[in-house]
Amino acid sequence: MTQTVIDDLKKSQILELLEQGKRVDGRALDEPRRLTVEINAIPKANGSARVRLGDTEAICGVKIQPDRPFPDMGDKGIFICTAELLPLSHPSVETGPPGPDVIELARVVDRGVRESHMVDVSQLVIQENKSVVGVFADIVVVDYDGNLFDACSYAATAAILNSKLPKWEMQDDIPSLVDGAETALPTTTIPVSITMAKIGNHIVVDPNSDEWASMDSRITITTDSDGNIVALQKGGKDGFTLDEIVKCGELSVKVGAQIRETLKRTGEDGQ
Amino acid sequence: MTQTVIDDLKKSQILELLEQGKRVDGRALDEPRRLTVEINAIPKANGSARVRLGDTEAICGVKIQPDRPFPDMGDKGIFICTAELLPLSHPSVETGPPGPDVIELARVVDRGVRESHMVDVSQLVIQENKSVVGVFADIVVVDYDGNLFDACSYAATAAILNSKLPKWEMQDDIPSLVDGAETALPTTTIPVSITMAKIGNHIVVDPNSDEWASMDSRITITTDSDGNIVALQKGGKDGFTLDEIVKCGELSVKVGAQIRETLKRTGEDGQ
Amino acid sequence: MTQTVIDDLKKSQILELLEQGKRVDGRALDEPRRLTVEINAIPKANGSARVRLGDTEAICGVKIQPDRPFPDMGDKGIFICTAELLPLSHPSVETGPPGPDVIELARVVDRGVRESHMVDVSQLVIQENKSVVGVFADIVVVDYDGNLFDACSYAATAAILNSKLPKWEMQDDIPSLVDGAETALPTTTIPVSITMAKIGNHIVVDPNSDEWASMDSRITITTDSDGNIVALQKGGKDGFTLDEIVKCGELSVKVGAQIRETLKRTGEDGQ
Amino acid sequence: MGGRESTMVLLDENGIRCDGRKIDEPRRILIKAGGLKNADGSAYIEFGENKILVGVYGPRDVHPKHMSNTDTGILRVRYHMEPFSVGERKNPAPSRREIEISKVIKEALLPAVILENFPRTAVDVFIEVLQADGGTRCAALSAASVALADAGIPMRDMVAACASGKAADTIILDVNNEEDQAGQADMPIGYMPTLEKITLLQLDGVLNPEEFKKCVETGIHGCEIVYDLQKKALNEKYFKNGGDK
Amino acid sequence: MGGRESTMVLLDENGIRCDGRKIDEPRRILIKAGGLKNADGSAYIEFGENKILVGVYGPRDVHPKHMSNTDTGILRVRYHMEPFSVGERKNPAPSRREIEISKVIKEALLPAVILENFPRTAVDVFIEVLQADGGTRCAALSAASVALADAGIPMRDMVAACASGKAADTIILDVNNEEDQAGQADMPIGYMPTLEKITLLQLDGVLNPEEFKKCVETGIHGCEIVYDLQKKALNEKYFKNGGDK
Amino acid sequence: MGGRESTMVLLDENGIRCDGRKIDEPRRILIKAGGLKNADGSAYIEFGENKILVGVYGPRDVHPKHMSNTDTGILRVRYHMEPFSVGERKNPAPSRREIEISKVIKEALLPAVILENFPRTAVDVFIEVLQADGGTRCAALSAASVALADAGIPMRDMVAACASGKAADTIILDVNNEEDQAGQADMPIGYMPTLEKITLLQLDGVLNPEEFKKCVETGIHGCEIVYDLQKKALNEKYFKNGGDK
Repeated sequence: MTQTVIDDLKKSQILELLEQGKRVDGRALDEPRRLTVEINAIPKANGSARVRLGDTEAICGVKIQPDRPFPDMGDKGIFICTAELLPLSHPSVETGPPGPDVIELARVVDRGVRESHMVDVSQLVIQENKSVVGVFADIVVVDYDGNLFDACSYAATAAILNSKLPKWEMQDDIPSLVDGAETALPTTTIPVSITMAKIGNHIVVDPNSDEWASMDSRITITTDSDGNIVALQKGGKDGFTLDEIVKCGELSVKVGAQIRETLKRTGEDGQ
Repeated sequence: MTQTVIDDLKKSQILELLEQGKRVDGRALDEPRRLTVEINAIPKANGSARVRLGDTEAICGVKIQPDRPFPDMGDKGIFICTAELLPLSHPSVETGPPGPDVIELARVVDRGVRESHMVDVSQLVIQENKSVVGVFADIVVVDYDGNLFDACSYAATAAILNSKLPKWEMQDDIPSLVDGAETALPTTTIPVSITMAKIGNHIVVDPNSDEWASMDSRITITTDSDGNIVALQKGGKDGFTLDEIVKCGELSVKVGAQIRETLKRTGEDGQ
Repeated sequence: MTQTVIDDLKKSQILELLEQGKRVDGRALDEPRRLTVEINAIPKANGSARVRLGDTEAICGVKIQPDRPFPDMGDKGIFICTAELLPLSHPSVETGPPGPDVIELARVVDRGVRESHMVDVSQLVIQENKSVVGVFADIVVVDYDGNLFDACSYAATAAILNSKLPKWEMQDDIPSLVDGAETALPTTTIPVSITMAKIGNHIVVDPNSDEWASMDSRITITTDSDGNIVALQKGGKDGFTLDEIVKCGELSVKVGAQIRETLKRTGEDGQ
Repeated sequence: MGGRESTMVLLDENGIRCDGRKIDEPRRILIKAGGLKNADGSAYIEFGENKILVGVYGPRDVHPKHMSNTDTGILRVRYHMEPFSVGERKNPAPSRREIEISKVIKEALLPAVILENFPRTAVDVFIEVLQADGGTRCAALSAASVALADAGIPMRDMVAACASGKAADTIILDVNNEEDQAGQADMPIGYMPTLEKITLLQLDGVLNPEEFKKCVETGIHGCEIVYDLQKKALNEKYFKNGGDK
Repeated sequence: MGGRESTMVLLDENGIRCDGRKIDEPRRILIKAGGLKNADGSAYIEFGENKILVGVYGPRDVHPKHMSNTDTGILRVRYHMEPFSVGERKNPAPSRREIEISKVIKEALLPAVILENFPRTAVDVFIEVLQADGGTRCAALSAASVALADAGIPMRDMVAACASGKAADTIILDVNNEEDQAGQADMPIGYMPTLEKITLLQLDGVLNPEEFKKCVETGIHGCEIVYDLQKKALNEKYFKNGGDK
Repeated sequence: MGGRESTMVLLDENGIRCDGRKIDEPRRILIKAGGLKNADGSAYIEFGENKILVGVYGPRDVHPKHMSNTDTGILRVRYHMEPFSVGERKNPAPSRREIEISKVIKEALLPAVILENFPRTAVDVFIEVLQADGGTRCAALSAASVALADAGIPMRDMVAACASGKAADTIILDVNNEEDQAGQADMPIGYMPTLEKITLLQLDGVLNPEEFKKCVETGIHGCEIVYDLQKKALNEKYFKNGGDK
């Protein structure tokens, strides 16, 4: 989108406030917006969560079903995470095949969860080389107020934490559902992505839509429960210094730990 | 398409005539146009018909070939009906993937035949759960003068009534054609769709293209040989009263019976 | 592309020269441009060649891998040749699905190689009806100066001549690679395509981009090592007389023999 | 009708259906006007286990321009199912079924919305099926009407929708998923109760003429129940809570 | 050439082909000018078991405009096969083969049609293969010429088309489906008999230079037979029947 | 990280990697400015077994016009892999991975190119991966910078790129394909050495905070090595050879 006069004015105002250490909505620079998580919003799915991060809202539904393994990956189940920006989420969203922004969103969210090894795919084998369990975490954005990376990531993580894994056994070479043998989906860690925007020389955590439109560059860093950094994506039209990157890494660990507590609590409530 | 000045004038004229109980082409309100059916127009297909309803013309070719059954439907063959508006049929038709109008057309024609259970899919099993017979009735429209729903439906019905079913037997796990063992495709009933347009407060049967462009709403009702209503689709930018719907139901049974006689005769001639 | 004023001027100049028996770049009418062939340009492919015909440049990479045979073709391997015009090859090339020109290019190049029976697909069977070897010769054009037909054809032929065929054996119903058992890909002949343009009443061999833009019609004729004509494609907005066609046939045999020597040498160097 | 035989008892000897309802009783219905921040109007409906979200934008400019109409505003409707909304994960590409339902719902809303005063503009209705359980098109249409009203689009009436059908040789109201799969007929109806006009009507199944009439009447009865809940939802948003959006 | 070995006798000791024809005899050909009501021009051809319908629209405005040419009219051709036209049901999506044939037929017609007087417009030729039996592109091209004439498009000549080929080491006229599958060469030719110009020429197969020349000559002979039938078809419509369309 | 277990020794007791390199040693790098005749600028890079060709066109008019910006030129990047560039033949359709990498490389180049003086125009960067061997995005970005300079596009600095990563619990420079598949982390970095700005940064894998910092520093070191080779390539074309293109 072309920068409009209004956007330019807004950016000046945001920058001016940042010079004084303030943000448009009163948050501290390292303060994410309020996160609310409603689990099991889609009861017919195997797991689901409806997440509101400020005024950005995303829903993730997890479907678990038998699938063929990928070639050379016969000893592992499948985990795939997708993301879609629904046209009701913002007036500028168009229907049709996803553009590069949405493809990047989906892939970054997917990598964050995947690289953390959250879902233990080695436990998702029905019969080696023949039939495995596929876990599909599909996320849709229903309201947009910036920072989709984190809202979608939290929706996926919360939905996975609360997913039930059905049991299948091979019968006549076909996976057959074993009734009443559901368990929790095996997970190993809780990945948390923290997105930071650079506006001028300031780094802010969890940018809202006005900050998103004003930023020079952004970085999304995902950490796991052990405080390791497991995935990262830089974006935007400017760069970062080495010091800024290191600082963002530290912020992602610190703020990530707070968010992780919130997500962990939904898992405990849910199970 | 935007309503043009000409269209508006035409509509006024059509309405004026209807107030006097008359139609532009002299037909009674409940009178369909002349229906002519040429069977076996495509001799290499397993069945075919070329149908002219007034100046609307459609060709249906039926291809019958072994196929895999749908999951959980291993004891039934497959019946699929498609419809396509060829670009030579009218100057406004564009090439490319079908738009919503054509998708609706194809689905309504398909449902009319399918819901009547005309094709007895339970007799189309080669080996249960493994191999079944697929019946594909593909319809193309070659000349347009309104009411494609009925022209396409009659083309499909006539082609199916005159289709020969080859015989396959499993050999080495592969369906193998048995020469000279053709029978008639098993059918149970003759569905007939009747499309009615509401123009002002008048209901007319089988609208031609001028009436089609002038209508406020339309309804397509399919009946079977027993006089049951088996499928229905309302369309257009206005609604119907309950009384109008009931009247349309009655018209569909009455006019449908006339059309059924014509279609039945092609079946007897053909076999 | 619309003929521009510049194109019209260029065409006049080209025609004027041709009346004197000359071409814009000084070549004789039956003289192709300089052909240089770099083999094994893509070492990780099973075979490859980078070909420069004047300033037109194309790269062909051959990938060889197990595949399922086509139905009713269980005793033959698969040979498929594709061609793509990369957007860096010319300012007018657009990204996106290939248009009719590129589809024709790919199909003509494919047919030239296929109809010559160059690749001996009968030797590419791993287990009859079950598993065969697929040979994919994918060509990309990286610089455009007219006559893609021949540049792509030579790239494919040179790459195939220099391809190594891995060996597979069935193991547990799956084709399994046999290490260190590579042989030359079996070939039977060397097809050579010669493209000629008709400009006014003159026939020129291997038209460059200016000649291409000025031609009235064109013909591509492929001959094999025995001097037979094995494939032909006429194109362009004008026609040919019978005499012209016969003359083009003769030219394709004569000039083709020269090109074949160049291509053959790469094969000998390579193996 | 899927045509699958079933051993399920769709209607027991006491006239009670497989989910405990009486023959003329709709499933549990919850309608909420508003809810989305960015959309000009929105609504959420739970209709049995169906969960559907609708957002409306407009009247707004049309891109590309040649799709606009210089005489009137146009209505555009997209009915879309989430991958997780159905039993087996749905492929994200729009299906032919979704395209047809989008068109049918659009033509069910057209008699209600008044777009003549907004030439060259479009009103966009985006329907998102979060969870499907039989009867999504009726639930979607009912929610879309509320979302259009919430967006302040002028309307002649609201369209309420409910399916009727036939199972165990009985005409029933509000066909659920099991009854749709194993039953004999499913007839979704959209109705403007004040104007007494049927704006959506489809039928799959087999009905004799008397059953046909009864089925339409039964569906209209259901629409009237839904209509009251639609008005209640708007009331709650605009009057009970003081009219803030 | 499909390259399938075959035990079929393509040519017997008396020089009779598998379908009973002599080596220089075309299949049964029926051409009809007109037939469609909406199209500006149309034609129908039966060529052996091929059945092809062609409709022409234009000259008419081009959408999108940037595809038009300010100096001349343009010709657009679509060759399309019905799903039921071939042995195994054809997938409805346009194949690469259909796109190539569309282009080849367009370039075969371009030398004949005179579009210079219709700048910014397009003439659209829609070819529908209802039943295919080998040689569709020639039959289609012949019918397209008649449909263009029927539409009143000015033409320098008509393009007549017929294939020649080689089977059982013999050059034959009008290759049928079996001969195309099991034979040695197939050469479709399009020809303007009055102007003596070849406008379509393709070859798949193996021919030595003498055979090549003979094959082209044989094909031209076939085109001349077709040309007479094209003229007869137009004659029948415009003169025998009093010129009504 | 593919997550495939491997019995390969990624780092031996002498600190030597599976391909014979030391931990801070990049693979063999060859950069050539120019090479294509039609492109306004071009470059070719070999980075280990990666072989990548880049062509640049522009600044030039944008079609369709509504995609242009009246205030500034725009940058468009397409990263594309040839079907034969990878182990198993790649499907020619653009993958989601290619679309993402195109975007990431574009945003890595944006801080470097100065497009403000070319409103309404576009600079197009076409990246063609002829052979891939791990680290294509870094090699592509490095080559794209050289091609942009070769096209005469004004730039604040050149972007050099190299990956660092972790294998056998050690931070290493320039992860190769085996190390990417079997290793613990891969971190592609794009860097403007003169402006000291990181313009591309991604990470897949697991690093603790100290490793993270060391990994970024290692990558920057690699970028500086590449930067010298980029300047050398331009030097060779424009000065050593007398400046002819």
